[in-house]
Amino acid sequence: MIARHRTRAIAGLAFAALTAASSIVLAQPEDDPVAEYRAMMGDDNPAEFWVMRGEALWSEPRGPASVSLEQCDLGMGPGVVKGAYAHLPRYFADAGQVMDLETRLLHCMVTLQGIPRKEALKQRFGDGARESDFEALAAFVAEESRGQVLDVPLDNPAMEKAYALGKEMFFYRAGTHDFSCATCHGQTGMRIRLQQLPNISEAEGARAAYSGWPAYRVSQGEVRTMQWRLQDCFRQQRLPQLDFGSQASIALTTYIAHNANGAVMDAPGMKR
Amino acid sequence: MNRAFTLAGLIGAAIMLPALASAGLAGTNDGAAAVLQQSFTAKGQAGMDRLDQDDVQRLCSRAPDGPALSEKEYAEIMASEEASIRYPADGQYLGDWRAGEKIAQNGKGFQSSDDPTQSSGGNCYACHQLAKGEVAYGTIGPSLYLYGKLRGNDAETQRYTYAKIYNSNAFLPCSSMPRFGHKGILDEQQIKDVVALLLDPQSPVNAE
Amino acid sequence: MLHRREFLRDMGQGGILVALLSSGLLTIPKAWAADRNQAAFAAKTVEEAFAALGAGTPAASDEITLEAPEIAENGAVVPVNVTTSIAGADAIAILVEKNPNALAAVTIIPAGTEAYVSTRVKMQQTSRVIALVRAKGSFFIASKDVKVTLGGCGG
Amino acid sequence: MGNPMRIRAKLDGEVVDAKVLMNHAMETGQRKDASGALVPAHYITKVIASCNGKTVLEADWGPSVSKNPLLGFRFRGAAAGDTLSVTWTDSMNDTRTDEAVIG
Repeated sequence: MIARHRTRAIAGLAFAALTAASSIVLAQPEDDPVAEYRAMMGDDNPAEFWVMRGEALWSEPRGPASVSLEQCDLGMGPGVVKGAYAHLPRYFADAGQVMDLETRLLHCMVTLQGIPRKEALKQRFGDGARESDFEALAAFVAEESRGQVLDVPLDNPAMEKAYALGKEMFFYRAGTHDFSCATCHGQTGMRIRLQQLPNISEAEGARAAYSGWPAYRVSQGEVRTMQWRLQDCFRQQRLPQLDFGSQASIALTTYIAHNANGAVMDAPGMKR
Repeated sequence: MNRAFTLAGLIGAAIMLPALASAGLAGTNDGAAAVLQQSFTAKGQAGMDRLDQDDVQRLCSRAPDGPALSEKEYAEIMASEEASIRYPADGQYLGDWRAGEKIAQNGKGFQSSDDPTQSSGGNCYACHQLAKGEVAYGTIGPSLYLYGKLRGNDAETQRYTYAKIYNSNAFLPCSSMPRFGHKGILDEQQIKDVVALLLDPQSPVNAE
Repeated sequence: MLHRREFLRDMGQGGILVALLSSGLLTIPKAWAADRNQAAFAAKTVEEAFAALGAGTPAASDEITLEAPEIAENGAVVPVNVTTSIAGADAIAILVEKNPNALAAVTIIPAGTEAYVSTRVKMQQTSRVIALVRAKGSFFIASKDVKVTLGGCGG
Repeated sequence: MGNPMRIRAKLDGEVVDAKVLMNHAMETGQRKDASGALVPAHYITKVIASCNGKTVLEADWGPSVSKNPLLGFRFRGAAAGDTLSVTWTDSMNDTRTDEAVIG
């Protein structure tokens, strides 16, 4: 049975190679119809405004404790921001869990500045009328790792577990439409409407997808973080709302980041 | 029809090929399911029950480097999904291609942010090329441009097309395409309208 | 005086303002934002906007280069660059035919500044984008169709 | 007071290549917020750039200019080290001026 299945898969492979080759020839002129648009957008990225605000927020005494985030340990020692984002998510012994950038920022707001968790989470996403500290701080911290090589090793059991869980979630199909993350992001060279879809299950696609986040979303006029990106993906998957900083969100980010290892960080980027 | 099915099957097999260079997981989704329950909150029309998997979803959630579907599982999915298809009682498959085009363009419906009183779309253009005039089409699914012109508009093709939209997994287990009829995303009339978009000689899909 | 009235009627009297500013006769008045050509910005159609700008029926010119993408991935931000080699060009307007108000921007080009402007505009839907150039009191246009596409799996 | 702009001005031969990125919502007055309420119009109506006491560019804008607007222009008659000053005024009579040294 299994052998027969394999044979069919191999026949499928040969056929796939043929169709892929011919579809490339056909698709060439329209390979990336929006390339001209993206080229014209250039590097004038309004995310700079979030970076500036984040930098100011980082050193401003805030919260009931009236202290800044300058003693926040992003994994490279208290107060070290340079390069820190290129090594997140990681396991933090002081919290006993794997954390991504946003959950670590939240942790520092709560433990250092004494801001109640619920209070801090109120403005997890900005909406024009109300700015988000997370989005500004994440933009600033990410900017400080621009040009660095992403290195997120699975160097302890917690990271291994997070990665395995993230991977399972990536392929988890559910909801009215049977979608998983892999439905859109598990194949190479596909697009939805005109948007190229990076294949996040392998290195090249994961690097392309991950290295530019957080990003200024042109459609929203806001800088969005990976936490937002994941939440919005699940909304489009027709699933309930992914909680900010939830175990699932960190696990998925760990899966994507580890797959993207070796990426040259280029965040905050600019996306559709 | 047979040939069309084989083609779809082969493309589907190709889609599921890419492998991951990391350790495989056990084939169970129990770990993920528990974490999911703790990591999500019901919102709008998207309740927590949306996280529960049916048999097909469970079987189709394996990573590409995990165990492949066995012949038996493959056949079981096809049989159960084929049995789910409710063909129109009036025996008519062709609706209004103009309404079908609107359904093909509309990607709304069933999201936590969507108004549940509005009728939902099929969002066909997200994954397929259809009418030539719409350049913003996706490539996750095969091009359906000239679908009716190439296949003809006989009763068997109409019935197959209706069934494929109703439940893609009856023909290709673990297809990326939603099971529009089976999951209640589109109603009978909407599926007929999309069939017309694909097969009606007047439809822009069949205009060169 | 006729000259001055023409300017007032046309593109927001920038030329006069620049002349007075550079001669040191005038500092920027507090209410100068009110000097903009309100009628032109309120115009619903391209024709109405042209009329309000005193442009009448401008002639197409291949001495205007209008750079805009053929397909915009998002209508919220569409890059538009306009440059012209028409001698004496002193104002460039950008219009989006199908926006609720067609006129998006008017740029006054003082002497010493190149007849070039680069900006980003919103487009509500697929539309013709028009660059209008004023040179020595005459008006010329170039245009380009920009397709605004839908996106995503939930659109 | 508004938020600071980012101004880049670079001398290329005799021409200064200027790019100004402004931090502004550019609300059209037609957008609805999450609760369905209309967000009032709020957009930059006027931009003036000057260098060495001379206006080098003046622009009138409507709400069709994008959020966080970009304005690029080129002018002559300035040297490296001169200051380019940019002022915007918006439909709620807020105004903001920023400067950058030409590099």
